[in-house]
Order: sequence, then structure tokens, then C-alpha cells
Amino acid sequence: MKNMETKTGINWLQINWLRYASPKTFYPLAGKLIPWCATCAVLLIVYGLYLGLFVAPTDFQQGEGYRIIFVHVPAAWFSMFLYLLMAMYAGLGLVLNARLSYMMATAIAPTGAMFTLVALVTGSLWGKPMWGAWWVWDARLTSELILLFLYIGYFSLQAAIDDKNRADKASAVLALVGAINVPIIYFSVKWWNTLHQGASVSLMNAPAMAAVMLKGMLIMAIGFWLYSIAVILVRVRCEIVERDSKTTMFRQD
Amino acid sequence: MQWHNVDEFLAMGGYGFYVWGSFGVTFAAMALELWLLNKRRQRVTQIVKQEAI
Amino acid sequence: MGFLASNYVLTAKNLCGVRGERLLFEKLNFELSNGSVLYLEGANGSGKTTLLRTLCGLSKPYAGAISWCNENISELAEEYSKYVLYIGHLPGIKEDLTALENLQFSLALSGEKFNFTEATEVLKLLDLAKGLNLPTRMLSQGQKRRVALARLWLQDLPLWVLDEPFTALDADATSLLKQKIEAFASAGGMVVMTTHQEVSIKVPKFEQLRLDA
Amino acid sequence: MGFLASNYVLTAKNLCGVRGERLLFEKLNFELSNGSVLYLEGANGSGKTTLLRTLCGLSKPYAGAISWCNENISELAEEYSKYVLYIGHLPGIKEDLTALENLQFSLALSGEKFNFTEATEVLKLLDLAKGLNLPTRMLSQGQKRRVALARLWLQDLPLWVLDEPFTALDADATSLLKQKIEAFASAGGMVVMTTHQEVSIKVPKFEQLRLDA
Amino acid sequence: MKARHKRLGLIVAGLLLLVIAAVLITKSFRSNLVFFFTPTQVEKGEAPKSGNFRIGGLVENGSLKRLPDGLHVQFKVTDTAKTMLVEYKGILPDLFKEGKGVVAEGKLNTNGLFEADQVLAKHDENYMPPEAAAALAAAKAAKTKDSSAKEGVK
Amino acid sequence: MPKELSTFSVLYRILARDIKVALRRQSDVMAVFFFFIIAASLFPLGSSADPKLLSAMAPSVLWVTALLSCMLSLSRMYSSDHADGTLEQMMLSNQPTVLVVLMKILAHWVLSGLPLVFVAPLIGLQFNLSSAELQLLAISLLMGTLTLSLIGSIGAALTLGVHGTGVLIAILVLPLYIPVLVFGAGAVNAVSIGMNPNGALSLLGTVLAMALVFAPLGSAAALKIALE
Amino acid sequence: MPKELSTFSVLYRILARDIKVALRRQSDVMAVFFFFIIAASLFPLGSSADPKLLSAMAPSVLWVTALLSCMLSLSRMYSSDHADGTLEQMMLSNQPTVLVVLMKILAHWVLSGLPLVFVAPLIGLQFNLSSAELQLLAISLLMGTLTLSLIGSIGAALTLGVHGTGVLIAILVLPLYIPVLVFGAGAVNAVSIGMNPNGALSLLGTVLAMALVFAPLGSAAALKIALE
Ligand code: HEM
Ligand SMILES: Nc1ncnc2c1ncn2[C@@H]1O[C@H](COP(=O)(O)OP(=O)(O)OP(=O)(O)O)[C@@H](O)[C@H]1O
Ligand SMILES: Nc1ncnc2c1ncn2[C@@H]1O[C@H](COP(=O)(O)OP(=O)(O)OP(=O)(O)O)[C@@H](O)[C@H]1O
Ligand SMILES: [Mg+2]
Ligand SMILES: [Mg+2]
Repeated sequence: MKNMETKTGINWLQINWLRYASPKTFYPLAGKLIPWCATCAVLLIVYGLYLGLFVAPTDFQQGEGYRIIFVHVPAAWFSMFLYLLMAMYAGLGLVLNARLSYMMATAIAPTGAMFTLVALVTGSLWGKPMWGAWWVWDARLTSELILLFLYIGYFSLQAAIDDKNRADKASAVLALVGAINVPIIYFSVKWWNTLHQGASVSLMNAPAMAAVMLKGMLIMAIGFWLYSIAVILVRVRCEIVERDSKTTMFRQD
Repeated sequence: MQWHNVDEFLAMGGYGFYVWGSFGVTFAAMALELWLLNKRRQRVTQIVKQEAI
Repeated sequence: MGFLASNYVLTAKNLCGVRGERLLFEKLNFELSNGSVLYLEGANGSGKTTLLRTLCGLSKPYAGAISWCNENISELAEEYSKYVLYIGHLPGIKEDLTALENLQFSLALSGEKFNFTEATEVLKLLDLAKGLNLPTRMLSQGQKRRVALARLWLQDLPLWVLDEPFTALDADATSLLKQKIEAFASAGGMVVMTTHQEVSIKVPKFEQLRLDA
Repeated sequence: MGFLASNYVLTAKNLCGVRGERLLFEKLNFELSNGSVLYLEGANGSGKTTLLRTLCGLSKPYAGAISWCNENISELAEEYSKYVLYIGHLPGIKEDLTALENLQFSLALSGEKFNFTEATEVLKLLDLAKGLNLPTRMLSQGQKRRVALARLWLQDLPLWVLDEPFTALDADATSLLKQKIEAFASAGGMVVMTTHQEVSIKVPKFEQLRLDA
Repeated sequence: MKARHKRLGLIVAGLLLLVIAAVLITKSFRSNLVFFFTPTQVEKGEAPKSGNFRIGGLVENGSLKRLPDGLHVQFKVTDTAKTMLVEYKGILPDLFKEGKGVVAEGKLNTNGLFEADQVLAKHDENYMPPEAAAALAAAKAAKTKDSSAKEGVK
Repeated sequence: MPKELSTFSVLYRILARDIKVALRRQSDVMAVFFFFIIAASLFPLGSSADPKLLSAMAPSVLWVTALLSCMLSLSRMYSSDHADGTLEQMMLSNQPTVLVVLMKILAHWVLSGLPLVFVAPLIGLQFNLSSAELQLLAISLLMGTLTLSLIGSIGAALTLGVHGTGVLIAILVLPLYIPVLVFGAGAVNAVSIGMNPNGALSLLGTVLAMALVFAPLGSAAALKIALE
Repeated sequence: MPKELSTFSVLYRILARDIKVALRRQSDVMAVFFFFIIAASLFPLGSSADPKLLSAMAPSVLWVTALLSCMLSLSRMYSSDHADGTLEQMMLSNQPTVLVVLMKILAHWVLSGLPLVFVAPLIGLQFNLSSAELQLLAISLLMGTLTLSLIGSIGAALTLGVHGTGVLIAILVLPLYIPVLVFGAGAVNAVSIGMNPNGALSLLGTVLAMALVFAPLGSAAALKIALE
């Protein structure tokens, strides 16, 4: 009786889907992707640095000081983008109850926080010579600082709850609630007049940057993106093993 | 090529501290992340080995 | 008892329970109808509490489905709560309120009106007459449990889910409760319960289910 | 067992207990010596817990005196604590620590050295082998009680004060505990305990005391 | 069935609240919750009458001068419609230039002089090599000359 | 069934019970008052005596203190109900969890936020605030504290059953409180420098409206997770 | 008895256990840090634009925040031990209760006060404090936070078993904290206006010495009452 029920065809799709999303099939797949991403990341970042430090011309306003743009902007972009990605995986986890999805969210957080910190520090280092202040409380800067605090909250919550299942779900709720901050960061310069400059690159308008500068910045950004993917995949693999080793699941096959 | 000599390159038009500071912080942060991650990965491979036995 | 006139079925299909990555039970199937008493057995840590909470809808089953009159309980949501009375390891009473206030609140939660005299009667029956106006904090372990159990006499719900209801009760209270359960089942109610004490409950539709660690 | 070689006497004289202006018991007199088991009976709220806590020195008696080898326990203060093992309604374990860490701490509190292998053996005996490295928060109700009770196997104190030790235990654990109490008493230990469950403890010096509400 | 109705009601209430939020936020854009005020706003009395605040705009061409004491500088801040005189003692940021953006923090004294405690440079979002900037400026100049010439014809 | 209570009366009972429990242990309600008063009075003690400095500090100090005192009482919001099992019972009530949660939030506000609206202006007097500033302080606190209770509820629900909750809640909730603080204190600062506070107030309203929608949803989800 | 442990090792075990429990949930130790950092950053957000105001506020704001963050973690000091019955067991230990309590206090200080001594100067940098001020901040916090833990312990013990502890503790303890705050922040203010801070520091020392004598006694008495 019991056996018959498991063999009914209804669960077919479900099982197949779970197979793709299951940590065990994902583990080797991720393993294959990592070296490619890492190599491309190194190449692109080196090329981007070459463009940014050697090829790109001086800026008419900021002189050589503007070169901070090649790290500040990619870091700032990924601080926001990775948060959204994390929130998306977390939300997906809540909806589909998929463990892998939560693991991805967990794996993204440290890299996102790292980029947030980098954006804050490089921004400050840029602000001192250009604006004349390390820090001001304008909307852009404040909301970016809140982003850092949100990442910290995400870790803290996850560390504080040691039932992994619950920790995942609870921090997913937090990630989703905090996602509201990202559009605020992005549009703050438009909505309020801030000391921080407006967007130089946007989907609507032509970029307000010389082509070489833009090229350097975009290449650095893609490099950072590949770096993020590589790091996140390594971390998610660690996560899979660590979680499963506490149980017997990993040993079963 | 923008630079005539190494000193000029390092000085960055007087913004050396800020520019190199930024690049330094960025890559130091990434390196730190990689180092921590590597330590974790090593611990994990240990587990995998143990469990394979 | 308005509820007990109707026919209800609680069905569990292929239930599977997991706690902290450990499989507790798997492929459980059972069906309860009016008058059934399901008695869960199992050693400490075998997953009885987990199963009971799943049956009330407090936890989601890891796999499988529970349905009430052929509708999945997770779809029924709060609609299902109108039929279930759950008393867990924790008494579910506020220590700052008196026994009567606690009962009034419990009844309000399931949308039932509170009858003061009736409640007083029940508390007297349970030998709590002296403590009527004390905050429950001042009651002993067993007296607190009695307050929680008084709900069984006052509420009019067709499914009882009881997790070790005899804990901390003395002999008198134990036999009172046993009789109440028997009376409820023979009037058409359903009960799911666990206990480590040996209490023999005599009803026609008595089932036992052993969860093994 | 170093302790059990000596002779001890616990005497209660004219004890009187009051909780929140209510007299619970009055003029209680008893004396326990090596090998005695005192079994407190009484309905819910009759004052068993109050008496047990008074015997350990956690509460002061309203009137009367308790003496240990003819010295008043309130004068002995922490000196008396070296002889008493109390397990109350609350398990007295930290949910963040593992079972072993909890036991180590309990032993340290009464100044006893902790033997890791011995403790592991005891936990295995109590069927907790699987949960050895889990924080006790992750254990079920009964498993938590077992961790608390493991102290009975590890500590070497002549007087046990146990408040409903059988609560939440399944049949196996109950019989283990019962045997342990019997063995302890026949080796010369003293036990004061209460329980609502019917557990027959067979020792020569068995006394019953009924507190009536 | 009843539960479903209730849920519908809740959803409607939620949407209503979101609409209110949207209305309020558009309303607040028209008000002056800002990091700095423009001289026009100050003129219109939208800026604080007392206490510290920030003004922002462009440093007017040819307005920067060092006072005789050698410590203070004065310059005019303009938003092309209105201008304000600012006095400041301290080091100016590198990007501080005539014709460029500036944000000054301080207070207005009774004479209408803005006494700044801090001067921050605000630059725009354009990045280009100096040659390109020069060419652009030239082109722009030519264009304005062109259009003014046309106007003259009219 | 003739004995059934209406949705409204069930919800009212939940609200009433929380308030009754709090009043029974009078100290609780008093506590938020006193914390606010004492903490706000600490600042003058710690700073060198300068009346101008004091009145310039006032909006930020009063608002931050109000925020902290609302936050302090958050850990109580669900934890005692969780510990004694009444929270489970509420989740099993015949009303949507979102509404139950909303009532819990309202009760928290009535007990901890609302009193501040009345006390804050009195304390503000000590700091030499003008009557216009005091009025704005009260208005901004009225809207702001409700928002604080709403947002705080998510944090309280997420940390349920976790030990050392007080500090963890702070970390989770304070970043989300920042907009409320900025707009709330901003409104008071605006009047004190002679500006129109409406912009800040309507932004405060926006935050409130959004919190009213999302906070009960988030809290309900978090509670379900905590009880699983 | 050959198996008996020395007084010292029993006390050490009590201290070590508390620290172990805290480290097990790493977040706990981090949490006080983060709370301090986040709360201290709130003040600039609430105040209008004026860098001078900020640096004048700094000593009082930083000291009050340190005080609040020490206080926040107080409710944790005995309550979890009480709830799970380990406190009863500790009172039944073979060591004098005063010493047991002293260990609990030390553990609390190591976990919540000591970290602040290191973080506060970093935050002080944000507020534009000079290096002399930063140094005084660290020294005064070193002596002050231990005093805070000692005094706080009495409050924590008195409120044991009472719900909604957080706020109640605050009310009991904050008035007792005032001298610590006045002398601690006073020392920092002294250097910032170019005066000798030794007077304030030696007063701080006096308070510490008195607290070391009376706080364990008071806490032990309060605990005995709470457990009756
Ligand atoms: C601590 C200070 C700073 C923070 C937190 C910060 C934060 C950010 C963030 C979050 C972005 C991405 C948003 C977007 O793509 O629109 C961004 C972009 C940017 N930031 Fe900053 N920033 C800071 C300081 C500065 C300074 C001082 C400058 C230049 C002087 C600067 C120049 C830029 C530029 C050019 C962009 C790219 C805008 C675009 O094209 O989208 N930032 N910053
Ligand atoms: N904190 C308190 N304040 C006032 N009265 C109390 C308090 N705690 C208990 N009591 C009262 O003291 C009496 C005895 O309580 P006690 O806990 O000793 O009973 P018990 O015999 O252990 O009961 P049980 O079998 O239910 O555990 C009860 O009637 C109770 O109402
Ligand atoms: N929060 C938790 N996280 C992880 N595992 C848990 C948690 N709570 C319980 N468990 C585990 O789930 C298993 C079943 O627990 P459950 O409480 O359902 O047992 P039970 O049958 O009710 O036992 P008892 O008779 O002791 O009450 C136990 O082995 C326990 O270790
Ligand atoms: Mg159970
Ligand atoms: Mg008892």
C-alpha cells in the first residue's frame, strides 16, 4: 500500500525539479564553473586596471583623483545588486522551500557586505579631496550605510539561530524587508539633491563619460561580477558540505 | 599611456594617497575575503575526505 | 454541542516529519472520523510532539498532506483552526491573569462566547475553587495544568490534540480527564493524544500508532 | 562512593510552610537516615514543591527547623549544599550547551571533578548517544529531563531531593530511574521525592508522608 | 468562503494604504526636504531663518576674492536666477573653482552675508579629458553666439 | 452557531488582553515613561553645561531616546506569549494571523509609544524648546512611534526564542528605524530653524503607510517560522 | 574526598561557562559592539547640519550610548539561568553566593563592557575627537564599564522573574549609573576644555571600589529573595 502510493505518477515533475535544484547535483556543476569564472575575473580586472590606470585620460575637473571611479563604482553597483540577488534567492527559498536557494542567499551575503564596505571606504577616500569632507549625511551616503547595517543584521540573525532551517527562513524575511532600501539608494540622488553626484551612466540617457573611461569602468564591473560569482560558488559548495556533514545525508551515497 | 615616469604615476597628480588608498582597500578586502574563504574550503575538504572513508 | 452533530474526517497521507535534518517519521497514513481516539506512542524524542504540531497546522509537514474533510489544511488556513483544540507541553495560559480571564481569552480566540457561570462551574469541578481570583502564577504546577485543561469542558470543537495531558496531574484530576475524553469521543469527537503514563481509555474506535526512534 | 560510607541524619522539626498567606503544612516532623526514602504525596497544590525547596535550603521554613546531623541548615549555609542534590520542576540545564558541558558544570558547582568517559557512558545508558554533541535546546521534552537526571549517576552526594522526577519520561527511562533510586538507597543514600505517577519503589526504609490540601 | 472574503478585504486595504503612500511621497517632493538650498529658495524664505543650513549652487565667475586679512575668502553663489555672498575662513576643497558647483554650510547674518563654517565642492556627473571639455566649451560658446546672432537678426 | 463572536470582538479581546496584562503589572507601563525621562535627562548630565548646546541637541536626543525606549520594550512583544504557549494558541485562532499580529502591534504602541507622545513635550520644556517645536515633537512622535512599533514587530518576531534578544533586535531594527528618525527629528529641526516641516511629515506618513502594509505581513511570516 | 575541586577552579568554571555560552552564539558578543556603533551613529542623523555641535555632543553621546549598551545586556545576566533552573543549582553550589555572583558579574563585564573600551575610540574618531580625548575616553570606560556591570547586577537580580525586565532594569539601574556617567563623561569633557581630568578619574575609582564591595553583597541578597 505504501509502496504503491510513492509510485503514482503525480510526483514525477516534482521529483525532477527537485533534482535540478538539489544541492547534490548542483555541487559538481558549481565546481566546473568556478575555474572559468575565476580566470575570466582575473583577466578582466587586470585589463580594467590597465585601462583605468594607464590608458584612461585625466579628467577635466578632478584631474587624476577621479581614477577612484574604477573601483568605487563597480563596488557600489555590486553592493546593491548582490543585495537584490540575495533577497531574490531568499524569497525564492521561502516560496519553493528549496534548500539550495537559501544556501545561495547565505553565500552571497559576505561578498555583498564586503563590496558595501569597499564602496563606503573608497567613497570617503574620494570625498575628502573632491568635496572637502570624508563624510556627510546626505541621502545617498546614509542609505548606503544602512545597506551595510542590513547585511550585518542578516549575518547576526543567521548566527543567532542555530536551527539552520529556521535561521534560513527568518533571515530571508529580513532580507526581503530590507530590499526596499536598494531603490532608495539608487534613486536618492534623483529624489533629493544630494552632495553625491547624479548618475553618469543610466539606461535612459547617453553616458556622460568619455568612451575610454566608461570602457575601463564597465570592464572592471564585469570583472567584479565574475569574481563575485566565483567566490559565491565556492562558498555555496562549502555551505552544502558543512550542512550535510552534520547529518548522514552526505554519507548515504 | 598617460605617464612619463614612475614618480608621476605614483603621485597621481597629488591624489596618490586617495587613489592608491582606494585601490589598496579594494584589493585588500578582496584578498581578505579570498583568504578566509580558502581557509574555510580547506576545512571543508577535510570533512569530505573524512566522510568518504 | 453544536459541532458534534456533523461528520468530520481528518486524513493524513504519506506524512513525513523532519527536525533539524533528522528524519523522525515517514509515510504515515491514517484517517480519523467521529468518535476516534488516536493514541501516539513512542520513546522520548521519537517525534510525537512534532507530529501533533503538524496535525494542528503549527508546523508544515516535510512531505505529505493533511486534510480535513478532504480539503488540505494549509489551504483552509484559519478556517481549519475553528475545529481544533490544541493543548501542548506548554499550558498556554498567561500567568498574570486569573484562571477565568485566561479561559475567556482562549474562547475568544476560537470565536466562542464566554459564559461566566459555566466556566466557574468547570473550575470548581477541577478543584480550583480556591484559586479563582488568584493570578495563575500563584498556582502550583498541577493547578496550572488544570486551568489549561478546563478548556476541554468549555469549548465546543470537534478535534482535540493533546500532548501529554496527564503531566503533573494528581490521581483525581487524571481520572476526571480520562472520563472527559471518553465522554467526548462517544459523543462523536475526535482525539489525538500522547502520554507516557499508563492511562487506559476505553472507547470503541481506539487506535494506537507507534513512532519509533 | 566516598560519601555513602558515613552516617547522616536529616531532621525536620515542627516544620510549617506558608505560600502567599496560605498555610500549606504545619507541625511536620520526620527524620531520615542512611537508606531512607521519603515519598511525599498530596494533591496538586498541597505544598510538595514548597516542602522540597525548603528542605534544600532554597526557601526558609515559615516556622520550625531543619537540621543536618544536628546542625541547623541555615547556619551550615553552603556547607550543607555539599550534601544535597536537588532536581526540581525545571531541568536546570542550559539549552545552549551540550549535555556533557551541562553535566560538567553541574559537577563543578558541587566541587566535583568531571570524568568525561564516565559521563559519556551514563548518557549512553540513558539513550542520549545520538544527541551528545547537540545543544540541549534541540532535544525533546523527555530527553532534556534525562540530561538533568544523568547527574544522579555522576554525582556523589548523600541526599537526593527530587520533584516529580518521572515527568516526561518514557517507560524505559522510568524503570532505569526507579532502579537507580533503589540502588542508591540500599547503598546508604537518602531520597526525598514526589510523584503523581504510580511507581513502586522497593526499599526497606520506605516512608510516605501525605500533605493534604 | 468567509475567510476568502476577509482576505480580499485585507488586500484592498493594503492597496489603499500603498496608494496613500504614493500620494504622500509625491507631495513631499514638492516640499523642501533637501541637503542644501538654492539662493532662490533662500530669497523666497524657504530656507531657515535662524540656525545653520546649507546653500548650494555655482560659484559665480569672477566673484572669488581673498580678504585683506589673508585668511577669509568671499565668493558669490548663484543658481543663475539669484546670487548670494558667502564668506569663509579655511581651506577650500580642490574642486572649488569659479563656475563650478559648491555647497556651503553656515548661517545667514543680519546683513544678508552667509558666514560659512564648511565649504564642500559639488561636481557634476561628467567625466572627460580636458581637451574634450575645452572643445565642448568652445562648441557651446559658438552655439550661444550663433543663437544670439540669430536673435539679433530678428 | 449562535455562540460565535464577530471578527471585531475577537480582535478587540486580543488587544484588551495585552493591555490588561500590562496594567496588572503596572510597572510595565510606567517603565517606558521612566526610561524615557531618565535616559533623556542623562544627556545634560554628561555634557558640560551650555544651554545653547542643549537646545540644539534636543530634537536629536529626544527622538533617539524615544526610539531606544520603544525598542527596549520590543523584546517583550512576543516573547512572554511564546514562553507560556499563548502565542501558539493565537496562531491557532480563527482569525487571519495578519490581523492578530496587527492587534499585538497596536497594543504595543498603546503601551509604549503613545505615552511618549504626551511625555516628550514635557521633557522638551526642560531642553528649552519653543512651543512650535514642542507641538511638532508631539505630532512627529504620534506618527513615528506607531511606525516604530510596526517595524519593530518584525524584529521581535524574527528573534523570537533566540536568547540575548535585546541586543539582536536592536541590530535588526535600528537600521530600519533610521528613516523614521531622520524624518521625525527632521520635522522638529525644521521648525526650530524656521522652516516648513510638512515635507518631513509627509515622508513620515509615507513610511507609516508602507509599514502598515508590510510589517504585519512580515511579522506574521516570521512568527510562523519561529513556531515551526 | 580526593575528587574535590579547589574554590578557584569552581569559580573559574562559572566564569568560563558564561563566556562559553556567549561565544557559542557568537552574535552575542558582536551584538554589543554593533549596538554601540549603530546607536552612536543615530545621533548625527537626528541632528541638523552642524559639525561643531557634533563634536560638542560627542563625550556625552558616547558615554550615554556605552551606558545604554551595557545596560541592554543586563537583562540577560541572570534571567536565562533562572528560567532553566541553573541559577537554583548555582545557589546550591558549595561556594559562597557572593563569589558566585562576582564571577557572573565579571563574565558580564568581559563580554559587554570590555569590548566597548576598544571600540569607543574608533567611533570617537567619527565625531572628530582629539587623541587626548580619545585616550581619556578609553581609560574612563575601562574603569566605568566594570562599575556599570557591578551596579547593574543588583538591578538584574532584583528584577529576576519579572517580565518586561528590560525597561524595569533600566529604571532601577539608571539612577545608580548617574555618578559613573557624570565622572566618566566629565573626565573626557575636562580634557576637551583643557583641564586636568584626574579629579574626575579618582572619583570614578572611588565609585568602582565601593561597587566592588557592595554590589556582590546586594546581588546575592536579591537573588536569594528572587528564588524563594
Ligand atoms: C562615502 C561616500 C560615498 C558613498 C557611500 C557612495 C555610494 C555610491 C553608490 C551606492 C553608488 C551607486 C549608485 C548608482 O549607480 O547610481 C555610487 C555611484 C557613484 N559614485 Fe559614489 N559614493 C560615495 C562617494 C563618492 C564620491 C566622493 C564621488 C566622486 C567625487 C562618487 C562618485 C560616484 C560616481 C561617479 C558614481 C557612478 C554613478 C553612476 O554612473 O551611476 N561617489 N556611489
Ligand atoms: N509564587 C507563589 N505565590 C503564592 N502562592 C503560591 C506561589 N506558588 C505556589 N503557591 C501556592 O502554594 C501552594 C503549594 O504549591 P506547590 O507548588 O508547593 O504545590 P505542589 O504540591 O508541588 O503541587 P503540584 O503537584 O501541582 O506540583 C499552591 O496552592 C499554590 O497556590
Ligand atoms: N528545535 C529543534 N531543533 C532540532 N531538533 C529538534 C528540535 N526540537 C526537537 N528536536 C528533535 O526532534 C526529535 C523529536 O522531538 P519531539 O519533541 O517531537 O519528541 P517527542 O516524541 O515529543 O519526545 P518526548 O516524549 O520527549 O516529548 C528529537 O529527537 C529532538 O532531538
Ligand atoms: Mg513531546
Ligand atoms: Mg509541585
